[in-house]
Amino acid sequence: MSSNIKRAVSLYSYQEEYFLRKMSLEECIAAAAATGATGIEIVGEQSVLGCPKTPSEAFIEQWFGWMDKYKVTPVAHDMFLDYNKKKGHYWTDEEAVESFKKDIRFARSLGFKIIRVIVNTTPQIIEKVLPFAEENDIKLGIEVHAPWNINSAWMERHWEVMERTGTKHFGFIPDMGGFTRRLPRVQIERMIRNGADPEIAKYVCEQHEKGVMAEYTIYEVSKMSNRRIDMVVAEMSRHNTFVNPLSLVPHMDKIIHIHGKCLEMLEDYTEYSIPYKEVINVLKKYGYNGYIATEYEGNRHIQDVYEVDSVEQVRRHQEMLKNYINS
Amino acid sequence: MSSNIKRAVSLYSYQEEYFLRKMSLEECIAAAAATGATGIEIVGEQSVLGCPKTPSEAFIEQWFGWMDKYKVTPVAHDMFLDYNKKKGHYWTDEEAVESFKKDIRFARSLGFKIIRVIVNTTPQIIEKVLPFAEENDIKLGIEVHAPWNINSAWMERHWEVMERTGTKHFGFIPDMGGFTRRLPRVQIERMIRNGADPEIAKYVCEQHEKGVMAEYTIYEVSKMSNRRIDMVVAEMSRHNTFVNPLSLVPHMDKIIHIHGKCLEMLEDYTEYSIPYKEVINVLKKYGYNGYIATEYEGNRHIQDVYEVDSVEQVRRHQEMLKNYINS
Amino acid sequence: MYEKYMIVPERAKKNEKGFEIGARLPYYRGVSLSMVEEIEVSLDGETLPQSDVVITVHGNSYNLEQRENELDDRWEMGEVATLSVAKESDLKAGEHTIGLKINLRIGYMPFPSIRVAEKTVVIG
Amino acid sequence: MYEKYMIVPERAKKNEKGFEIGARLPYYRGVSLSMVEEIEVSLDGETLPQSDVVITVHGNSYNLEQRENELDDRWEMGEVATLSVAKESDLKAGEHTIGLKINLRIGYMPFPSIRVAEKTVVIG
Ligand SMILES: [Mn+2]
Ligand SMILES: [Mn+2]
Repeated sequence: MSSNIKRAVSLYSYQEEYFLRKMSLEECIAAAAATGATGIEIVGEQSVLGCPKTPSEAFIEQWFGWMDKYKVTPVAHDMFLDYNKKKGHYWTDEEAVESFKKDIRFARSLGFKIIRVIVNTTPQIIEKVLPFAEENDIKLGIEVHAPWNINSAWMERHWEVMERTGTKHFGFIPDMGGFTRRLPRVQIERMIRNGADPEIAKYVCEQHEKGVMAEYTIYEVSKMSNRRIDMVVAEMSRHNTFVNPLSLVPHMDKIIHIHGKCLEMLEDYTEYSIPYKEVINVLKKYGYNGYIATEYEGNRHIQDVYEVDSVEQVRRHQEMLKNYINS
Repeated sequence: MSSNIKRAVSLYSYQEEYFLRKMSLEECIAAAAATGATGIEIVGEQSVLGCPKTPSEAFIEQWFGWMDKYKVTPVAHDMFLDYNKKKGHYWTDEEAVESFKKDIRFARSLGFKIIRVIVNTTPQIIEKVLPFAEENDIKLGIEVHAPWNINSAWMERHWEVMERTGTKHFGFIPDMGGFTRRLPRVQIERMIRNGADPEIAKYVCEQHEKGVMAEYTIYEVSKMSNRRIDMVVAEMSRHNTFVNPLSLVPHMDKIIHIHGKCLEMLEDYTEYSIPYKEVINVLKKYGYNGYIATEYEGNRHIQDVYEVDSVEQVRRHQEMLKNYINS
Repeated sequence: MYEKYMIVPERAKKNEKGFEIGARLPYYRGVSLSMVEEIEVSLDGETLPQSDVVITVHGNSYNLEQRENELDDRWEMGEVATLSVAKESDLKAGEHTIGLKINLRIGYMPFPSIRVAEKTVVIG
Repeated sequence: MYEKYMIVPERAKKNEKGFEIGARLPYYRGVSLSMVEEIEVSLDGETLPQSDVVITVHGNSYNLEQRENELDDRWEMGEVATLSVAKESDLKAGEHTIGLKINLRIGYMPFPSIRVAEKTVVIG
């Protein structure tokens, strides 16, 4: 069964090399394009100096030049709401909306059609900014990130706004990290390097894979150890959730974009933790036709002792997506 | 939009009066029938002495006599797996299967077609007992009880067995307590009587209703109070989950029965915590045609200071079901 | 759950070994006696040894060891059992404060299910 | 995250007020300086007052109070800032152990985002 699912790369994936100035922004775009992906996603505040201020004319021109040169399309900009930006002051909804509008202008200036809205954004704020997003033809997508899933209470409050307004400019952006069937090995190993008990870590991984609710595992581990780091390992099972991929089905028409989270792409083109094949089969069967954007995030767990090769990790992830989408 | 959803009452609902011998088993059946419900569910180990031993011929005869007299049908028996029944010994799968078979024989002897399987039962045990359930034409339903939901990892492991075996004798039994949009007032008030801070309780209720993830609420409360009882109130938000009722949709053909949990039926025939109308509309729209069995559980939270009137609570719940099913 | 009904004061009295009270299981179903992990009785603030408690359900009596090994006989839901507690020193007739803690081992609960109650009873 | 790269030893040196080090923000995006809740530097095990730390990003310098109020200027992702630390007593040239704790106030995180690093650096 073939599909119209499209492939993108979030430049977030190259953060290690970009952070260390081993890759420039242009080199990140070039690497993404080299995988065959046709879409580009960025975390504006990572890739563009001064974001969310609207970039200079010169930068904008260069940006579209790169898009042409590498034959890619801007797809999504990931935004944040730093509602406690000022020490001791929490933004009112109006201040939050003002900040949000800056991101909408920023996204529009660089040709992005979608904004990934950070999960702490309330449905009220989104409803207030929605007319401005509609005017600018920018779709807002609340990121559905583990430990949330698309049916969680918080997401239902957002869903309620989508339903009530009937807007075409507000939807969901599931992050595939919400389908973590096995706990990420790179993260577990990092914890063990940091002093976690390997036997406890093994137990936690086994329970997680069996689908045991994290609260049970945490309780059992609390009886095995009184060390904080072992509890952190147990709590990984709470933060790295797995839910049945069918959970997406009732919301398929509201999914506007997808984050293809990966932490460890193996040589056989599978992800260690996430059963991508199962999830993509659901997306294909129920007609998803937006982008999946690779979001490699393993660097943070291995950078202490290994050389990070984001380019290779992204390449493998894109190969995997291509195989599953077309097979 | 009308519907074929049928109504039952779990005699569990009358537990207060039954416990205190204010109502006999026959009186419980009569009260259930008087609501207009046509199905009866029991917790065997509550209602029948010696359960899960197969009841005596005399009891069985009396049981079916009552079914005829009150014009009701046996629907479901709720079973447990006490795998740590013997101190210091955990049942093997084989011992668990033996216990399970007793419940299947018990259910069959009293005419029940469905067994509610307790949530700690592993998918492996169910797969092993499945042929025996099929021989006896008993459908097994894993209870989907908060904090689980039908898409939870644990339920996905069960779903995987349903899919792989293709059996018609294994499905889900969602408990409507998994749609707790507002925290149960009777439970909150009991906590306050037990010493919980009313302001903290109010805060927890507000956050829960906004759909805020329980982990955030628990963390905030841990900064407000170091008293265990206040943390218990915060943790209520973790145990009494709400998920979008649409989460049921991909599994509609696997839902074999439903527990109509209620803790406080108001005079206007609504449940204080659970938006039954929304859930039933989803069930109707997607063609659910099994039973919903009233499961009143409020008694435990009010018995310390109020007179419990289970009969009236069940009556109101049945009226509500009737209205929503037929409207 | 059911804490209020755990102690049945009308059934309290002295007996040849010490004293006894009536007790209901604080749970919504009956369980095999082996699942009753702890029965702890206190008298006027003094916790008495659990090994001194004998439980009688529908005519059958079990000491601690027998109870732990009784996989079939059950303490049924709502059934008033008799808890007989050995107490050597002479118990004065009249009002006493009885405490009762019951701890159940329930398969689907990761934590012990502990419920406690206290009542002033007349032990005649 | 990025703990390994937080301290940039090549940029360590004495200056007129005391000493300075290079530092990268341990985060995957840039933030306004106001969101940097704490910058705590230690020298050979001694924690130095946070009010003695001045941060310089792309040529602009901010003391603690200025930093807390700076909502626009940003410490960009991967940018090597200079942390200049006042230190009255004469610092011996040579190897020193530098500790660095950075605490960020991130809207979507309920908890403080604290990251720590330690390196032996040569302060010439
Ligand atoms: Mn993501
Ligand atoms: Mn139930």
